[in-house]
Amino acid sequence: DDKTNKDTGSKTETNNDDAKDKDIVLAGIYKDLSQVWFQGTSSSAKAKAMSMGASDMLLIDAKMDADTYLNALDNIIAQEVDGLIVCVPDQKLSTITVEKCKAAGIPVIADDDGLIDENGVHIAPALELDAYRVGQQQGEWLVNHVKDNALIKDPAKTGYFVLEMTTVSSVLPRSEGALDKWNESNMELPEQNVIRGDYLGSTEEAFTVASAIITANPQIDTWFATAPNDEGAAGIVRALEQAGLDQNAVVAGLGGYLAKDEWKKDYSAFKASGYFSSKVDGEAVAEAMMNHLLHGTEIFGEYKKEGAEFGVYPLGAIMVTKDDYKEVMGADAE
Amino acid sequence: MNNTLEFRDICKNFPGVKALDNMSFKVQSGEVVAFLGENGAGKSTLLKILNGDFQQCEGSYLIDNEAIQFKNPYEAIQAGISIIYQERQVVDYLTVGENVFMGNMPLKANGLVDFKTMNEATQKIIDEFDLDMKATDQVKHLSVAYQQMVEIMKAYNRQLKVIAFDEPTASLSNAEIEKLFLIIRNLKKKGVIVLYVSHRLKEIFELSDRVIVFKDGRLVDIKNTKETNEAELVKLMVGRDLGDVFNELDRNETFGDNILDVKNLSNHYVKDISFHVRKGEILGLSGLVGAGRTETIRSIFGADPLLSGDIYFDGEKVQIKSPEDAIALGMGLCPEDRKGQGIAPIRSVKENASMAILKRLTKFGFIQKKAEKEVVQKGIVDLNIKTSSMEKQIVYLSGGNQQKVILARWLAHHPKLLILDEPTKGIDVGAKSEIYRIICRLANQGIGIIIISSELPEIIGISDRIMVMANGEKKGELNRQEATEERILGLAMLGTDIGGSEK
Amino acid sequence: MQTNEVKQDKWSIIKQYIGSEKIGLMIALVVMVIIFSYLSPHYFTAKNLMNILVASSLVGLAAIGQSYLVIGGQIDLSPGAVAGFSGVLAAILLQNGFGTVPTLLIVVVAGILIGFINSLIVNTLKIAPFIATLATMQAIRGLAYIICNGKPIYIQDKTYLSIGKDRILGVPIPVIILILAFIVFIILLSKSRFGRNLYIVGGNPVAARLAGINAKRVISKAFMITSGLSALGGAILASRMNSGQPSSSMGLEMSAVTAVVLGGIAFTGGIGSLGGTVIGVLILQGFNNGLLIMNVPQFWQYVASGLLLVAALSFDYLRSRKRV
Amino acid sequence: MQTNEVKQDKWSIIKQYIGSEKIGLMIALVVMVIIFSYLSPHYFTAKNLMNILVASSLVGLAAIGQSYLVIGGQIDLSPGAVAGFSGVLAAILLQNGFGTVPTLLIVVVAGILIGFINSLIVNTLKIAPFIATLATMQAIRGLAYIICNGKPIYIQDKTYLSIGKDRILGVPIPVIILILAFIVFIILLSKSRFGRNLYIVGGNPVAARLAGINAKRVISKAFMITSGLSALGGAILASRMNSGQPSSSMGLEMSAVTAVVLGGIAFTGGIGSLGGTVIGVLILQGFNNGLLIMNVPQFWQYVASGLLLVAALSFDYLRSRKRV
Ligand SMILES: Nc1ncnc2c1ncn2[C@@H]1O[C@H](COP(=O)(O)OP(=O)(O)OP(=O)(O)O)[C@@H](O)[C@H]1O
Ligand SMILES: Nc1ncnc2c1ncn2[C@@H]1O[C@H](COP(=O)(O)OP(=O)(O)OP(=O)(O)O)[C@@H](O)[C@H]1O
Ligand SMILES: [Mg+2]
Ligand SMILES: [Mg+2]
Repeated sequence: DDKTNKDTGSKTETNNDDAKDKDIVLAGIYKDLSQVWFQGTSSSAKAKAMSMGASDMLLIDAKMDADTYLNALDNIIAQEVDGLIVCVPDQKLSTITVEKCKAAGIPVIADDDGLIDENGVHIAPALELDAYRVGQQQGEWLVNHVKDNALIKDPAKTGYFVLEMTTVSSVLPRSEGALDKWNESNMELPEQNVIRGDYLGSTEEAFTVASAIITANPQIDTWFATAPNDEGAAGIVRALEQAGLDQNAVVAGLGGYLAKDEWKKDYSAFKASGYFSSKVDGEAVAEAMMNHLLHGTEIFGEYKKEGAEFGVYPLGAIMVTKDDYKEVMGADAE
Repeated sequence: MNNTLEFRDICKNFPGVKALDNMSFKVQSGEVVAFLGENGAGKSTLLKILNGDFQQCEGSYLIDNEAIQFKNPYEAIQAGISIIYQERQVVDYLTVGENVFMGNMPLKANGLVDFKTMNEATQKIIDEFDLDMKATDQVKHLSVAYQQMVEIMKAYNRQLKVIAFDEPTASLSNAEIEKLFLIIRNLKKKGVIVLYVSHRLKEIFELSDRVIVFKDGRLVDIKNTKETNEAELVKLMVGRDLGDVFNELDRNETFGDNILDVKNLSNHYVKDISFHVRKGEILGLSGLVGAGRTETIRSIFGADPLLSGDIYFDGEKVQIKSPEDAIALGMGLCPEDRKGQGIAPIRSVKENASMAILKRLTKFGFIQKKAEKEVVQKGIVDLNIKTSSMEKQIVYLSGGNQQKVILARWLAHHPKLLILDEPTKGIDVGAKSEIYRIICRLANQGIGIIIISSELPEIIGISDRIMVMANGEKKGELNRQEATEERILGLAMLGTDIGGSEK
Repeated sequence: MQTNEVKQDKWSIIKQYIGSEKIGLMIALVVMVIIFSYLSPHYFTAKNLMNILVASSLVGLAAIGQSYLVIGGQIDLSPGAVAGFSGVLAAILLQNGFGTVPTLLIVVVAGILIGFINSLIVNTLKIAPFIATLATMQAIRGLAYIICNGKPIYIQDKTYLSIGKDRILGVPIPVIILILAFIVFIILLSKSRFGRNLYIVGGNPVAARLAGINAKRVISKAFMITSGLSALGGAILASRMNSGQPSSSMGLEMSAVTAVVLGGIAFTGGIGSLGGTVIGVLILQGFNNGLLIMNVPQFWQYVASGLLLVAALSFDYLRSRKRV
Repeated sequence: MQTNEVKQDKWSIIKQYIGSEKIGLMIALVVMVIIFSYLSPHYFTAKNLMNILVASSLVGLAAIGQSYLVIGGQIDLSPGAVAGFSGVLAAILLQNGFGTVPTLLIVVVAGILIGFINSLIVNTLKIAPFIATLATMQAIRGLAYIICNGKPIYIQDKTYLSIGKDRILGVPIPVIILILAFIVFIILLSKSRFGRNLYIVGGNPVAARLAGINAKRVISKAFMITSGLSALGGAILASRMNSGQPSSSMGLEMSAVTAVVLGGIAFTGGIGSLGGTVIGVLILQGFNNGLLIMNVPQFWQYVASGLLLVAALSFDYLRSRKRV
């Protein structure tokens, strides 16, 4: 599609008619650029955009802070960029984002977390990671794995540990999805053997929480666990190892970036992880934006649901294990 | 006005110390009553009880024959009782006016401070005191002496029935002292009761009507000033005759080579100072407050940077970059600001006494505790330091005893040159004469001594030779036989030697 | 250490409000602006300057209070938590039908109450303010999560939202509030008895006690001002973000302390002026904004912020040392 | 304020090492253990006590250094960043084929170097340690992200991993290291000249200098000890977690300061003992662990932690006040 870049005679409803003379500059505001994931999406988006003819893409970190985010937004609007890709630190910032972009005539795409109004209706095109769905995928994998391998020998001595991040509202649905799938599966575990634990996202915190939970439940010798990120899963695995319970355990994470290294070892209780391709994510968004700026193509129009004003590109996870991660993750497995 | 102040059987205990024991006396308005007593005798403690800073364990005090109990200093101020503490209590960042009106700044109708009224009123007091400062000057820019005067003005500015001065002249020069005495006499005329604590007998005779002598927390005697003399008072307070302090000293008569030779020393405060000290010699540095004496010796000791000049120590040219260097060479410095520069208040007597010689007490990096205790114990005995234990925090010792601990620190160091900056500031006559004896003993051992003192009789009495400074410059030198108060003051104030034999 | 007394009079007024000692920092500010303007044409524009001011609105309010506290020899680590809590509280109140004015009132009063509790812990339990407010910081942050169950709360009240959105004569309301607050609190500090007493309490607590100044009450007021202003800031931020978020404003206290120290107020207490804090806030926010404008990668921004702090303070130190 | 001198001898040894003044805190610790033991049968078990000790290993090391600093009148806000940086550095070194011992050496030396830089800023540029180390904290955290490009780095070296995993006589190696460190540094503080000098410098830096103590050098050593121990702690954490993570150990400095203050070391400097810090660390970690064992929801954990801090310190204050 690089060829079509050059003859941009057919601009339709685009708002900056002089775009073809001027360099196209995109901006991306991400809620936390210190996370591997956003580094991945932002850099692949930038690479894709530049390969499609953009002269630059500014990448800005909102540092998980609404105030910083709003300042960044004002900033890039002041710089008159041509298109904006955002991942808001909180979805309550949606309206203000869309209003400001509209006023400045800058098209915006939501990346990962949709821009939604108070009723949850999308007010801008989005690529969305469906957190609850991803959690379900994770839970589903766990349930199937446990059933297929008949891992529950004695329900009284078996436990399921759900690690949650209750202080980050966008991550919470992942744990809920996993827990719901588990509960639907009728595993016949005693109610008190399904245990929730809370952490702030780091391995050491997950370790501390998991150690305490393991200690508080000495009757359980077979642990299954899910965590909303790989750091959490790694922490649980370390705690299980310390307690000498890792041989029977099954732990699933999300992200795959730590799991891939665990799988280079002979054995690890870290059995699976939901892999999101940051490359797929970033490229999809950048491509949609560039196509819109260059050709006036409607952003994610093909994913528009009935009655919806904007299209939402659904991004899911792919559950990977030691056996298949290399094929699925490609370069990310290195 | 006709007020009275009466103490009845006041007792005060601190852990391990009976600071006051059945203290009773009565004072009339229009009287200046001096408190005299050794360090730690309980003078300051009694004043702090009077203004509600401390609460007595037993006994009571009456004002105008009415028993009163202040819960805090503020209540005392409200009742007309003001005390000027031994330690200055000014706020550097604020102006003179704000300090003088501390606690009762006047307000305008809109609720904000009425700076105009406040500064005018302050200026009036400044003029009354005849001082060269403005109400709007920031206190941090004033000399130490003037800061002390601000402290006094603060108390003076209040409604007064009783005013107490706790060693107010320690950091004043003669000019300010005279102004202060004038003020005190005026207060007396107005019928204010004045309590005056000092270790300087001369001041007590000049100012007071009666003298109350304290010893170990008890009242020894009350004397009408006119009916007593120095010898009697000293005997009452020390418990024995001190005799003629300076004449009875065992002086060293034979001086060795130069231990210190300073050539053309200049720093930010002083310029082109040259002098020498011989082994076994006591060199006095005299001058008015702010003459630059402290700044001179600080540069020699490596505490402040040197801009130019050469220093020869024990015959060799030396580069002293820090006190550490100076101490390693064999110097010791007893600084003038005891609280700020001399002691680590919350640490023990032992730690304060041994801190300059820790290197010597260390083996493989660890302190030899037994050796340390022995050294400190020797110091406590030698200097007769009053403390219940060497583990006691030094801040709980009386000022004079704190000073002795610092002296003990340097004696333990066995210095070749000992610099003493106002070593007897706030020290009682008994302890003073002990310190003089110690200084002479050291001189006899061949140690060179530099002593800075603002008390002329002291500097004349102790020194073998006196160097006079003014405005950061050396104005002259007088030897023991030449030195008189007049000649020193002539050099210090006019820069000329009225005795006619200036070197 | 003595400065030249001759120019005293000419300077005394400026000195009182801005602190002539802070010329070094003003130079640092100007140098910084020149450098960024040279590096990016977007930096020194009216629009961007307004951005900087808007971005300063929360930190600025917290820094006013922090200035009072540090002058009084105290410190407060809870402003971030208070701001977060206040935003959530405001959102909940609005959700429950409270009007804009009652909401703001309740939020600020709640903030003042928190400040009072802080001061109670410091004054009566004699716990060092650093630790006391570290404790309340945690407790208040926890409460912020608890009252909204960890979920951000949306704000729909149009009047309330206009606080964060509207402008008066082209100036955003948060900026106007900030400027007004600075004016009021500069006057309070330099002209009121409470303000002067704060210097006494911070500069020489013994003198304060002897002069009958109720140090506890003075300190209490300073804590209440800090928390009240932080609460106001949090409420404004919630309006700007259209929602109350329990995790917002983390680290606000450190930014506030940084601005205060940049502005020349010393931890020893009793020294400095609010004028210095204005410069401190501008340097801090101007620098952050510059890094954003220059699109400096995040990781390097951390490094740069650290270096700026050291550079600005050493510049000031070296300059003032030369003067002596 | 003065203690009874009669029992001096009997108590003197305990006093020296643990600080008899800290009996109040010991009681608080015991009360806390009793309450948690009553609430959960799993709390007071050998296994869980070991959990607590393992969880203390990083905070404990940082708290030793912080104790030295606070006694010397300083503070360090960078330990968390140093630990994070060290973990990443260790992982990178291992990845590049360095052995366990060289890796540990390099990491600790790097930590000591950071401490030296901290002390340089404090000593020569005269920037308050709070702000100086806030600045280096940011810079070092930034570096941690930069050297690994923000990505956690996995550790595969078996020997290195055994540090975090193996036990000697049933005691995990991190716990052994912690205990050894405490013993060494308690002796250093109470018996060495450096330790004594630290107390004097904290008590009055000016007097210390005039008595020939090189206050700058003393402070410099304390900073180097803190950063060195934090780096060691970070390296151990990386081993325990099998990876170096740039964002790890955030807030470590605050936990360390909290433990130090709980242990009775005052911010005014010159006072306190490392024995108190041991108790402080145990209270802090014992409490956190108790909340986890009880599975208290996260939000309430914040509140509880805040309340604990205030409660423990007021308990100690009220107790000691009664005694005087
Ligand atoms: N806060 C305190 N705690 C314990 N002991 C104290 C305290 N204040 C004073 N003392 C003790 O009380 C005694 C009396 O002290 P005070 O300060 O009244 O002496 P003073 O007569 O003023 O001596 P100086 O002439 O040295 O000022 C001394 O032994 C001193 O150590
Ligand atoms: N800490 C300070 N702040 C401001 N000025 C000072 C300070 N210390 C000294 N000075 C000034 O430096 C000059 C010399 O002071 P210095 O202390 O050397 O005098 P001195 O002869 O030792 O007097 P003193 O009798 O007070 O010891 C004076 O003008 C004094 O006001
Ligand atoms: Mg006294
Ligand atoms: Mg002097």
